[in-house]
Amino acid sequence: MSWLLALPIAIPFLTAVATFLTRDMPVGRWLSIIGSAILLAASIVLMNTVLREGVIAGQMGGWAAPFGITLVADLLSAVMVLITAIVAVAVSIYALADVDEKMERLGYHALFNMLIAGVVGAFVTGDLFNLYVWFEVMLIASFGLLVLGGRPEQIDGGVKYVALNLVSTIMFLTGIGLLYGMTGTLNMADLASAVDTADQQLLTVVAVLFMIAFGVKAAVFPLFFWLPASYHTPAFSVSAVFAGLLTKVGVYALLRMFTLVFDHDTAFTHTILLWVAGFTMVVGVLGAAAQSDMRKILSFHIVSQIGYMILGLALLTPLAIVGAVFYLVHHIVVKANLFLIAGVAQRIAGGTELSRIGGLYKSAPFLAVLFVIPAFSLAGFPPLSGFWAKFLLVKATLEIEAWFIAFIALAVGLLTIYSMTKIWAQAFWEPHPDGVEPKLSKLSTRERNAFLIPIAGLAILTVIIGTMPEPFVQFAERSAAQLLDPTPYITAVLGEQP
Amino acid sequence: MSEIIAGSLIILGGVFALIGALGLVRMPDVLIRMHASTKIGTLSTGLILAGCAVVFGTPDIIIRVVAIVLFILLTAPIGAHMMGRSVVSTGVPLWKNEETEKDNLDEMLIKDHPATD
Amino acid sequence: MNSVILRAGTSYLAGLLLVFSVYMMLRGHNEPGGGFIGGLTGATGFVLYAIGCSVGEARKALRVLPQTIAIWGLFIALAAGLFAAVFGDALFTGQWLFIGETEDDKGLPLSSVLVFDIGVYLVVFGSVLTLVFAMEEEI
Amino acid sequence: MNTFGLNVMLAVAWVAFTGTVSLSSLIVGFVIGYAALWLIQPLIGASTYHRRVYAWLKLIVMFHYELIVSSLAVAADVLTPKHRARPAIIEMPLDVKSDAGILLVTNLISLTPGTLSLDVSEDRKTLLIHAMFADDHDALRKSLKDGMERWVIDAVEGA
Amino acid sequence: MDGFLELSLEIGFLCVVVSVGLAFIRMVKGPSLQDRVVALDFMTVAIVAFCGLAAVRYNTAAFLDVALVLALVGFLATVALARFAERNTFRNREETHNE
Amino acid sequence: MEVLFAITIGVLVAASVYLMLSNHLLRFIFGLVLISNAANLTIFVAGRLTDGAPPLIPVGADAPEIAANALPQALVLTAIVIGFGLFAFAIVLVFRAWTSLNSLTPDEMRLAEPEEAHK
Amino acid sequence: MADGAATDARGNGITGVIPILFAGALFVYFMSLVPTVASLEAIRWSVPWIPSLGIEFAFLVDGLSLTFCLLIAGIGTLVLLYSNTYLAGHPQYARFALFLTAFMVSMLGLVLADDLILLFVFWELTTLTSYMLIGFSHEAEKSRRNALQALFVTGAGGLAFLAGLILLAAASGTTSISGIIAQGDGLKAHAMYLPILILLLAGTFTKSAQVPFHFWLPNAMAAPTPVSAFLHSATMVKAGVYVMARMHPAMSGTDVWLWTLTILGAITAVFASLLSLRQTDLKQALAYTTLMALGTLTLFLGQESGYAMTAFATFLIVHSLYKAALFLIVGCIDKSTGTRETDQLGGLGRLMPITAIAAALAATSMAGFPPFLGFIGKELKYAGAIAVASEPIFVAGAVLLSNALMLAVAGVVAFRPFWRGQVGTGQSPKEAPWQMLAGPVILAILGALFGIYPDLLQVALVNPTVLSLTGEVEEAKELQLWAGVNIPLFLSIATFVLGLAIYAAHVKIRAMLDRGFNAIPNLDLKWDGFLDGLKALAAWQTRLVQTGKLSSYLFATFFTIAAGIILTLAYTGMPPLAADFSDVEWKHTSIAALICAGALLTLFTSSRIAAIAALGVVGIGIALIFIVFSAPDVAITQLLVETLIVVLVAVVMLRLPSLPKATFNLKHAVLSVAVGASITLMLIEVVATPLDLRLTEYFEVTSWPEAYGRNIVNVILVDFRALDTFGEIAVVVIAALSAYALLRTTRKGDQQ
Ligand code: NA
Ligand code: NA
Repeated sequence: MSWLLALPIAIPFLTAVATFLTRDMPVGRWLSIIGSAILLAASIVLMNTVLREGVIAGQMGGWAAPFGITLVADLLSAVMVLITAIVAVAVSIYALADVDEKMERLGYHALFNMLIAGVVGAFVTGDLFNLYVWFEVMLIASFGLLVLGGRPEQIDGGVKYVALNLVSTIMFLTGIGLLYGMTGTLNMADLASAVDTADQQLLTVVAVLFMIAFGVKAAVFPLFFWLPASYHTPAFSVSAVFAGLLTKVGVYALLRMFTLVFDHDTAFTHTILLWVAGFTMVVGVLGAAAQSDMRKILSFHIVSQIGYMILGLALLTPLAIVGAVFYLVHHIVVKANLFLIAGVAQRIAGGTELSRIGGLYKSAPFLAVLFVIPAFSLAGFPPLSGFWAKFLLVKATLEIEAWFIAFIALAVGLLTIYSMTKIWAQAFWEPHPDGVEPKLSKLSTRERNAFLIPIAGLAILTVIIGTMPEPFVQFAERSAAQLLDPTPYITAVLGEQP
Repeated sequence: MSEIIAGSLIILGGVFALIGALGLVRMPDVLIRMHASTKIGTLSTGLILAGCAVVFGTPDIIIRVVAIVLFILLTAPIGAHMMGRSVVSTGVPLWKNEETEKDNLDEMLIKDHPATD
Repeated sequence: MNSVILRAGTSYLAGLLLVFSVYMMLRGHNEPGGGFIGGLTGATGFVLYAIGCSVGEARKALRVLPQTIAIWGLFIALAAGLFAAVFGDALFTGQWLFIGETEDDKGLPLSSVLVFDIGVYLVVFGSVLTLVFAMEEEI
Repeated sequence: MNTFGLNVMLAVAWVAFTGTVSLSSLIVGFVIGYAALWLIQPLIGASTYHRRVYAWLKLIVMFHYELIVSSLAVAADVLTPKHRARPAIIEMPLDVKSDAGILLVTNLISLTPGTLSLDVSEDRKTLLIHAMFADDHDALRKSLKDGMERWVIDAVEGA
Repeated sequence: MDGFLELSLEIGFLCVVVSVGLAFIRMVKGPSLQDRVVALDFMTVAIVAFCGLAAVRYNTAAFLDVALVLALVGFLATVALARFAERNTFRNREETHNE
Repeated sequence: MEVLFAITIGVLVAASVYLMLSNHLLRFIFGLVLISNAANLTIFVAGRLTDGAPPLIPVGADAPEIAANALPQALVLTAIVIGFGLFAFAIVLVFRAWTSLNSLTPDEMRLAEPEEAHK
Repeated sequence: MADGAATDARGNGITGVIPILFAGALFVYFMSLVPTVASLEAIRWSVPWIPSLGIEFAFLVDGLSLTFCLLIAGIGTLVLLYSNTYLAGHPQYARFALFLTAFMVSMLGLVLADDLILLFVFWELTTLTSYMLIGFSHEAEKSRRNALQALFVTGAGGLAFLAGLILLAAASGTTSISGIIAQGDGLKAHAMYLPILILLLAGTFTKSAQVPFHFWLPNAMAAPTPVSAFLHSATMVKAGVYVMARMHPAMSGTDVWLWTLTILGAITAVFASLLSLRQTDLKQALAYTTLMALGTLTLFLGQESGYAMTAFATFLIVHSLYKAALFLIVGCIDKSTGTRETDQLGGLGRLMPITAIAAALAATSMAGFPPFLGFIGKELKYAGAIAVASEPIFVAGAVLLSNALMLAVAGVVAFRPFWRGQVGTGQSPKEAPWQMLAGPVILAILGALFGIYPDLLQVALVNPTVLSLTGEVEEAKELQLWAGVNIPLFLSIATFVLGLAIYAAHVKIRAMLDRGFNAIPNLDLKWDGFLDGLKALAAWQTRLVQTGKLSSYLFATFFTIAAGIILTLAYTGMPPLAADFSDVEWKHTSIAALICAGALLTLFTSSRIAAIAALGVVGIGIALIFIVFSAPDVAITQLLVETLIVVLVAVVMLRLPSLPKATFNLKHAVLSVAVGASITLMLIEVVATPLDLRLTEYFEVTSWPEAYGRNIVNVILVDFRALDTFGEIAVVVIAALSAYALLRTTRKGDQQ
């Protein structure tokens, strides 16, 4: 078990080492793809095992929980690892055409793989401090990737990104210190029961501190500023990974901690989350409406969509958690893909600023098709993945008669449509202002393949989730059941409790 | 007996530390302050560590104390030299330095290490 | 930095710090020290070298790119963890070999844990130097 | 000091660190010291190494004597309300040649309260000293040259 | 532990702590960059002494290891700052004096 | 004792927050160093303070008789090193901000989010 | 005006033919189902789709759905045939045919779906495909705008619709439509009936462009004419009507249902007829008459009587036939003359005789003259109106007025261009090719055919449809040209008189209407304002929140932290502070004071060196804490790191300018103190509780015996928690690589 859990972390690290040592050679990029593929294989095995055997845990160093560090995978963790691997494969292929040699020599592949390692680590760890460590791995790698290339706007975005994320990191660390000081343990499964004997009032306060720390990572209102300030600046491969994965780690952490550990005063904590969700959705989507750059629009939409996931957590009904889990998976696939597409648009049409480009529908119809799928999935059109995600959440809100938040969720959906059609109308339909014909044939065959294969792959995944949602819904249901009743999780980590 | 010696060494070291710090506060210019702080400070640390060695009295402690003192003796003057040099080369105003042999000073300090940009 | 004194001091101190850093690393399992402290101390030696002489000379002395050292360190640390697989243990399970073990003396211990600490040492050493050298050169 | 001597020094340092005086410890120290020297090789110029135990002992004793005596002088100046210091920056021609010698001379001068080595000229011929009690520059210069520098040259360069 | 030793340790601690406080005053007052760095340097050395005292006070040799490391690397900060002072002056003459 | 250092931590945090808010990157860095220290100290203090008993096992014993809480120490050590890594990147970023944007005032940096984007 | 269509002899090849064959095959298939349905049977087919949500992939063929299917597939075939010529050689014809076919299939799916969610899937697919079709001339700003408008309005309705469907499913416990209908009247009594109804109607009214959501429909005429013919005659706009009809058995019969549908339907019918008369563009005029038809259909769906239902079923077919025909004819006119303006058209009858005849047939059906189906439809409408139990006069009046207006419009659209005097257009119009004529002619002839042989319809479609609507086939009334002298006949005659009068005076009336309508707020004009408002709101909000200034971001973040903690403390009720200073030694206090002093010096100094030195002091102070409280390893690390920090800052500062004067900012100060205080408060509370030392005790007793290390901290680092350490060194490596990359990516001199 322990190997199954450790390999998804070890593989990207080994890949990083290999790519770094070969960074002056052209094999680095292929190593990166191979490494991601192996990671994918490992995560499929992991997923398969979790599906078959339920929650699995491995004690690192062979030290029993809660003394050593436990890696643990329930369905949520497993699917997050799997989806991370999928995105990693897609982006490392995409990088063949997107990342130039200069960036490669500066260690792009190593940073990328370490970022993936950090993300995976955060998903499979069962230890709070270890979670902090993986957050940092991820964070520092993202710092590097964000500014790689060193264009002035990258630096500007980087300053904001770094500053605000550092604040969050420190708060997280402080929170860990306080929680340890209250309970004497760091193992999350152990914490679940240890908090029961702690001072409940104080626990609520610490919970809020964690909520804020993770809230920054997840980019919720009013802590999301770093995201729209920076996500449009780095290389497209980079922003695709960021858009797909990074905020989701924050959401994952919230989901985990606020179902497993901080479930003592949900009337308070989850009500806050509900408000946060509402504001996040609205502010994000309005932010997007105010933008005129493709990547900026997409960035603000990340914020908005995070609101939906938080909404699922806030409602805390089985169906709502199902929705949140489904949303999480759907959004990673779709949002990463949209950023990848933006990269192709930039390459062939000459930019991402909507008023400066156009003609993609006429000249690059295949790209248009590939755009429509994730874009309308994001907007929640059936039968694409986003529809089911939204459907589940709206159903969950309506079931508990939370009319207002349901209205918000739906209205935000409408504004999402507005934004997606804005991109569609201005970048695809509208003729190019300079009369350029942005054809895909401008790209070399190698570039075209590297760009379009991952995009098409993710688009197909979106369609598959959308048209055959049953296994995914079932999966999300099982996953939600595990989150809402963490007994198997705790048992897997700590063994049978008296 | 050894504790009396150790105690005395420690008190002496403490007093020197205090004197060094006092010098740091009240001496008139930065170079003179350095005389007080760097060296009296070193001495005081040496005394206190000597006291320490006396208390423990075991070889490994003594060796360690000797090593510490040696390290300080090796590093502190280098630091002091660097600071002193920068005082002169950057032209920090000094107290009563009219007797300084200026003939060689400018060439030596400023010309020798021009700005490295 | 053209200080004759500093240069002269550096030639001794750098070596001293390097030896000292290995010492700090090796004793770390039983007394204060360990990979971090060792690595930081060792790096300090070369930082001094870079300041006292020049980055170029320090790089020449190091022979290997510091970032390569760091990456190898990471690999060694990971390998030390993965090594447990050979014995079917969980990742990062310490593997010990006591050379000349007797009833009351464990002899000379060789362990994957020590290898791990060496990895830590190299990472810290290499990383700090990567950073400092690059900064010195760029600024 | 030649490379071998330096290596022995490092080996001894190693023994000091480990606190276990034994042959094996010395050998380990030697090996590690060797490795370290290999790394810093470009720094170590060729120089001959002659043991001068007597000179070293003399140097150590005299240095401590100077340290204590002049520390008291500085301390007195610190503690008395009126500053008696007559500071000045003076030059001293250097006869000592080797890196080790220069380092030792300058460090010892600096460690002696009342004098502070500011810099050595690029041609290594002149030492710039800040003196606290520089009533008579030449006397001071002479005492340093005949004292500290002489002892160091005897100990290090074996002239 | 002997009463005298304990007393002398307390005195030693007091002296060291007060001297660090005095050095802090110099650090605040400056006026030159070097004054501040010298104050910091002094503190570093004082901490070595503090470690020695702590080793005796708590009967733990481990604190000497702290002193050992500090004795070796403490001056690095001083060197770096001194170099900063020099180079910075050449880069920007008017600035350093205001520091 | 813990309370005393809790207050100290509060002062550190307050100072660093003020520095971070000062709209100057160098001050932000200073604040970052302070607040990292404060966070480390928080873990240390939350693990409770014991004086004069480092968590070292004397030779010949199997366990220390009395020792300070070792776990927070290990955590703090880790956090210090991580904090150093973050700091190192941050300071380089500040340097780069100065060389490529010619400013240390983040509010003046309007390349990623230019003013005209808010028409 | 000709939709940018380029007639090209090369045609569209296989991409043109396949869709036609496909649609034709579908039509034939649905025709084959007529006998089954005519025998009043329904066909249901289903497979599980999302069993965990109870959603099925279920289809139902009954009278209602088959009627729609035949209209959709039949008109679809003709429209595709027409389009293949109309847009021959258009570079994007393949896309056009794809979208049109996709739309057709979606529409078929919509009317066949027997699952609420499945229905919604197709519902949204029609929205999406119609968006693509309306925006087909995508290089024109107007097309894009109108496509967005249609999408936005129907999309908004669609979301309400979705909410309604979810509630409906929840209320009835199933998503199966036939299942819901089988539950009978239960739904009407359900507490959620009203919200469900409102939400569903929001969806259908927007989709069917009922007043006041009608404004998008005429704009959607930006689409090529065949699209208009298809979407806005038989299909998309009728999707809303379809859903109301489908839910009729389960939801009708309540007062809300009755009055909402009746009143809004009537208003739409009259209002749209007036609007239609006002138009000078043929397509626009037709578009508004579509609205009128939709209003009328809605109005009938409000009722329950068999007459109303029969009228609904009949008029549904009538309208689809003549409206599609007329749209296609307008396309022919447009294509051959280059204009659709009534004032510029005339005398086409001789030049385009076949077109003219088809137009005449369709128009007379539209006008409701015998012996066309339109007449029967009209008669039934009056019968249905009179059968309205509560307010027959109101309903009949509305129907009369709208019918008269319709007659006038029929004249304007289909009579004047052909039969009034020649108006020079500069072109020489000629007959369209047969592919384009086939549609109008067939549809027009069908209108006449069904008028003469109404039984065909009665048995095949009307009766089954009424069965679907009411559950009882007996409710279906007879379709007959001559029903005897009755009130509907008088009303018909009144309609003719009034209609002809209006036609005669329509130019004057048009001017009057212009004045009148200008006084009414026009939502289409408001649309741009709405979008601008939305953008302004978005921009305002974004300016407020995403200021681009790090200082405000940081302020907000710290504010959230302070407010979060303090308010939560207030909410939970803070336990009394247990400040225990008894074991504090002077050393501790001194160290604390030193740290605080260092922190404050950093804060207040404007000297960089003082700040760095002060940081050093803080670092030293913290190292002292580690020393005093037994953490030598941590102390060493702290001191080493502190030293390196100073070194790095000293290196970097060589290139940085000096600090500006520290200024005092009260707001920041208050916030800082609040954050600091909240951390302190939490920590004080935490340390007041006992700490569980299980972990530490375990480490203490296992460190040496099991992990062979005497330095417990180090053993934790390299063994117990080695994974942490591994992650941590990874951080260090990455930090170094990142910083290295950052330093190297832009060289000096890249400065701006
Ligand atoms: Na719990
Ligand atoms: Na455009």
